[in-house]
Amino acid sequence: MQKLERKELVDLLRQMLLMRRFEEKCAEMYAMGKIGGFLHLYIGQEAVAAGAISVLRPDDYVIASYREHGHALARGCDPRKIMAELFGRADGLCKGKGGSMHLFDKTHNFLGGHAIVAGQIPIGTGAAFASQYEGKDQVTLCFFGDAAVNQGVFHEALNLAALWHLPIVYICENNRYGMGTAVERATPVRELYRRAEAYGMPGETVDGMDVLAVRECVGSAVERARRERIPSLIEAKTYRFRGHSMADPGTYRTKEEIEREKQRDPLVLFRDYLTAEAMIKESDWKVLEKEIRVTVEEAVRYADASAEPPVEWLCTDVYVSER
Amino acid sequence: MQKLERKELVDLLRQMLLMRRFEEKCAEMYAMGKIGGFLHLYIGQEAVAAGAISVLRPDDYVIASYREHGHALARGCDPRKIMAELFGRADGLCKGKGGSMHLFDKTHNFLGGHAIVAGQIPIGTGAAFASQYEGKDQVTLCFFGDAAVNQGVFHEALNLAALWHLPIVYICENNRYGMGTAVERATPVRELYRRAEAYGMPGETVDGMDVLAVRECVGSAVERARRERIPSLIEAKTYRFRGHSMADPGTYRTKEEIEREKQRDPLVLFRDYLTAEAMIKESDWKVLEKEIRVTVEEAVRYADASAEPPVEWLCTDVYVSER
Amino acid sequence: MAIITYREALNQALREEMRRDPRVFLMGEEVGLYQGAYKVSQGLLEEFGPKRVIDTPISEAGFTGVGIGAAMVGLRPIVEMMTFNFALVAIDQIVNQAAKILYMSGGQYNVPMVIRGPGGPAHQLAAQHSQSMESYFYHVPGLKIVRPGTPKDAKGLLKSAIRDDDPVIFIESELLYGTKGEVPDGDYTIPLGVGDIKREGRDVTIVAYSTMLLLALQAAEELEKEGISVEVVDPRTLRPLDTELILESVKKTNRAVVMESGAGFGGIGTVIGEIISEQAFDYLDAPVERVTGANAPTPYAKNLERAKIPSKERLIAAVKKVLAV
Amino acid sequence: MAIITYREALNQALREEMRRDPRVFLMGEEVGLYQGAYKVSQGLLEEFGPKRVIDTPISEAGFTGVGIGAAMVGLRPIVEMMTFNFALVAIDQIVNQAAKILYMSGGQYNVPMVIRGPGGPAHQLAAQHSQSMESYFYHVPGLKIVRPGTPKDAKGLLKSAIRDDDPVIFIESELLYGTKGEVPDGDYTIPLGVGDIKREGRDVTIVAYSTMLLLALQAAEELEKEGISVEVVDPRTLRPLDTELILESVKKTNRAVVMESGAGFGGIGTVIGEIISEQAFDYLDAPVERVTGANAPTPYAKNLERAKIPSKERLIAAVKKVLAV
Ligand SMILES: Cc1ncc(C[n+]2csc(CCOP(=O)(O)OP(=O)(O)O)c2C)c(N)n1
Ligand SMILES: Cc1ncc(C[n+]2csc(CCOP(=O)(O)OP(=O)(O)O)c2C)c(N)n1
Ligand SMILES: [Mg+2]
Ligand SMILES: [Mg+2]
Repeated sequence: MQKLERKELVDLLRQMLLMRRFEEKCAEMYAMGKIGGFLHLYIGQEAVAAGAISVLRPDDYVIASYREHGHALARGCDPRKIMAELFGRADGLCKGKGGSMHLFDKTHNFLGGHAIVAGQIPIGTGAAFASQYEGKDQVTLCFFGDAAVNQGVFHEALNLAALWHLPIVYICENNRYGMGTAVERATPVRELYRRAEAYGMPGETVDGMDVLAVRECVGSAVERARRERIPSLIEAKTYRFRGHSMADPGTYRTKEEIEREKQRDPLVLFRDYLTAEAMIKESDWKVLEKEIRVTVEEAVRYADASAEPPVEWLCTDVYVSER
Repeated sequence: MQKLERKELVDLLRQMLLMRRFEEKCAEMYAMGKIGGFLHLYIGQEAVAAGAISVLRPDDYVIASYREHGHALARGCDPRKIMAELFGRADGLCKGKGGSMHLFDKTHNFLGGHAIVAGQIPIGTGAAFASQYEGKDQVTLCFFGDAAVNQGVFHEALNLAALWHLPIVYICENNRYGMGTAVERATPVRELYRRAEAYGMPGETVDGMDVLAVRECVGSAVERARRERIPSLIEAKTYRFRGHSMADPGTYRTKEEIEREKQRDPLVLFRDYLTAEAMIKESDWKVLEKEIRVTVEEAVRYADASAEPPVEWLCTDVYVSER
Repeated sequence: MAIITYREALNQALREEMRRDPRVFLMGEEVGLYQGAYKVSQGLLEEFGPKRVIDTPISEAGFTGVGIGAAMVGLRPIVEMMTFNFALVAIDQIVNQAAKILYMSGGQYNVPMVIRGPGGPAHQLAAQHSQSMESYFYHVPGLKIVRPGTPKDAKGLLKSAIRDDDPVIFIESELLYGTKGEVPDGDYTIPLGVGDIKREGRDVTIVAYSTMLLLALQAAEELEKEGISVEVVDPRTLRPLDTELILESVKKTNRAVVMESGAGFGGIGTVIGEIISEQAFDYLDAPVERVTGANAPTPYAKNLERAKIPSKERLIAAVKKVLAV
Repeated sequence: MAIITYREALNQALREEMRRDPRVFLMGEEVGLYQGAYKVSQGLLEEFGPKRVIDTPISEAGFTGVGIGAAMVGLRPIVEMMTFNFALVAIDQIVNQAAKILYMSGGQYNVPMVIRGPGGPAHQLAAQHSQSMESYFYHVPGLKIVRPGTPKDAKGLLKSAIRDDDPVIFIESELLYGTKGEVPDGDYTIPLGVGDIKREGRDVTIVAYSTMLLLALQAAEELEKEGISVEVVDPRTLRPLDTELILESVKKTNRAVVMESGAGFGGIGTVIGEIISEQAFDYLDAPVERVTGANAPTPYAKNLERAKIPSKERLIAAVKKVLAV
């Protein structure tokens, strides 16, 4: 891959910072009762979405699970509309009908957050199928967690993608837990990327805390998919710093483990790297922080100002004819 | 494994011959309209069920797909009751309610024929789970076709068996086609036993036309399962000489291919082997043929003599309390 | 008007729609090289090639999901279930994804997709292969459900389903594939949600679809001879259901018998019966009668299977009961 | 009599049955180490160990099948669905295998198994997590369906379900786990298939279960003040359904309102409504009214969700409508 310019590097950092601060605000808003339902934060995993999605073209597709705020932001979805969606408001990305687990944005080819574990995997595969069908050179990135690989549709979809040579990159974000279940309690083969062998597909693992490593690894896979129609499975090793959702008591892992993992905070690592490489200065960071704070506050203001969806919307969007 | 005595070898031959002649008779009975529904013959694959099931103890479990006449016979189910079931009669194994695709026999720990492709795989896994739960050293043999490995439950079940160290041997009978779809048109990795790697499970392939090879291979896997609780996936390479079911026009493979495969008829191979080894003589074979003919005719007579199930049985066996 | 089979009618619909719109493709087990397990897709691989007539491995959930994703980004997939019984392994994709994506996305992504194949009992296929699969779908907001009973309806409704912008569950029948009937020449469609009076009558309304429609028409013929005039209403689509047509007929005849081939408890007959009972309450001269399959899985034995499925005799008895004759 | 939560009642039932019968075990996602996603299995891992309280990977179809196989050979599995929405990925195992094996085997193999977990809408969980899952099951011969509404019923019915020799679908509710009620001391069971009059009345019958039962009782209280005497019938199990109890009540009050939280078309309310309309035809002074969820997937936004689910206000209006007041 080409070496990145300073601007691009700072953009990546900005994106990761946006994800972080945006979700810290989400947690606050949840505590205040402005956000309801399940809220799954991506904090700790930002390097994966940021690095991976940074290699895409606007016409490529992205699909993810219920833990998808980061992916939506990385894809360029409007933070204000995301926050409004989380608030359940009319100006939300999905008119308030989807909520945290179901962000969709057609203007950014963002095929949604999906809340049935692994349910999005065949659907992403279908988007890649369509690109191939239409002779286009688009690529689909399909994100899911470590626990999703034990679902039947993971297996079926990867077999189809490999059989039909579909332009898709599967990204398994191995944050070491599916809810309270550690990977090693869910499958005997802990190197999840090795599942690719069963389908004769390239499988790779990458440090999911290193945004440039992710970018590099996913970048090659995307090129392979785009030019040669070779699908890949990439396991990004990462960690979530928060609970599974806001309701998680977190008794299944130790404070020490969490603290140890936080030593490798992807945001801090990348900031320090850019500082060491003299790409940014302390003052740049401050400016960035301020810029992001404004963005996040603006998102909250927008969401707050947005009206509740009118009750007549309850039964629209059930069928296209009644849309 | 121990070397077999003559009697045991002849028993194996008898069993394979019984399967063959029994099913040739089934085809006849189907043509006469005495058997209805779908009828999937096992002809050509006899060495797999005969060899595999011959290593079991009576308290072990067997489960299979809709192509299960051979497995039921190898397990010792009464040919008369099987035929009566195929005729849809009251004295059938399942009172005429199951038919060809659903033979069950509790007296022989035969957990049934199942007609949703791969549906029996987690169920067989559950039988093995129960053996482990109860601290018994039983083993389960779970049979399925080459196309079943592309279903999600195959994946889920094998992962569970490997994770929990269940005493089960999965036997994939690769007859090269799932209905009209050749293996290579259904999955990019044609060595189906290699799917085992994804679960860290031993995977092996064996010549499914060689009853002694099957016996040897499955025998080791059964011992591994019984003594060490290591599950295995065995791919038995075989071929079906008839259509997928009686309705199959068979246009997806050539006559030449079928004729070539028939050169390795497992029954003929084994008979010739035993003859060459001087274990049987031409006259022994004739006696066997005659004995089997009597058995099969007796089965047809029994089935013919059996009454239709009384109409009151329609709504019994829906719930235990109404059994 | 040509007289063709239900199978040919479906085949024509597929062929014509694939010619009309390059975004339409057919995907499923044995739809290509094998020409379809029930030959509905006969000849399509030859005409449209393997890009548009796609044989799949046995992975119903997987390829249904592929259809959904392809539909979201602009294609118009037709996914064949070899038989609809197998849709149960894919039902999460159908119910939790296909039916809800338009709604969850606030109207952004629709899923223009047809899932089709035969359903209901056939000949001695036993419990796992003889289910009235509409029961799993008609109560799901976001899905449309079609159950055509004649070649004409099969063709016209399949074309509408393919052109529809929502996910459509289209259930055919093994027992109907070989039946014949008149089919209009040229391109025509039949709108989803519009029922059809298959026979006019005065004394009693029978509501029946798919294979049960045939029984109803036979029974009507016989009853005619006894001087009983039967109106046969075929809803054709179960969601949207043409409630108006059913009610209109019942308001005219004042008596109704509802048929369904599946087990009786909680089936579609209940739904239709309840709509009549509640919305035509003041018009009914007798409680609605229902003729349903027995409350048991489908048995293999021929005689039991016969007893399991509604018969003409039971239907005639029900008609006489509501008429108190 | 102790006053405990619905959650504790379920926990007690599990604990007592696991003590009573070593063949009983609990299997599902997060049931052990995590103590249950909704804490229903709190403390069970400690008491019974990992052999009998088994955490699974996310493989609902797989471990449901494991439960079926284990049940066939003599164990008595309790399979937890973290929420019942996820049962859709396992429904083939439930419907095509668990429900039919007794029948297909001609009575040889039964499947004594409970599949349990919360279902129905909760708080803003949106379309994929807020479904009235009983709709997929109550029409299936071979399954029994339980939907308890109070701690007492939850405990007594779960114990019966565990001791039952057939597969039982046992659907709890996130919204009920924290509700409290009196529960008898010691070992007791409540038979499957027997409904319960939760409040006696003269003027109108409301049929409601699970969370809707609570609304019905509140509405009854309010209507009492206006001089309207409401009888509230809780079927508790949907299959077998205590038709007799429902009809008896309606024959007394001559008016009925049926509630359900799911979308209205083809839901259980239809089934109950139809049974009343047909079998109490001559006793009804007004058509049966139904109060159901709106015909849409469940939205996320709080106000839309509120509008989606039946409310006390709508229930009261329906009661007044059948009473023509
Ligand atoms: C089919 C299904 N089963 C269970 C759940 C409940 N659930 C939601 S997320 C989750 C854990 C998923 O873990 P993983 O795939 O590792 O993703 P992560 O949450 O770590 O991002 C579970 C069990 C669900 N949503 N869908
Ligand atoms: C879930 C499901 N999908 C499709 C079918 C229809 N079907 C029955 S057998 C079969 C082919 C299975 O092939 P394989 O697993 O190789 O077994 P074989 O018939 O060769 O023994 C198909 C597609 C089915 N019964 N179940
Ligand atoms: Mg995880
Ligand atoms: Mg095969």
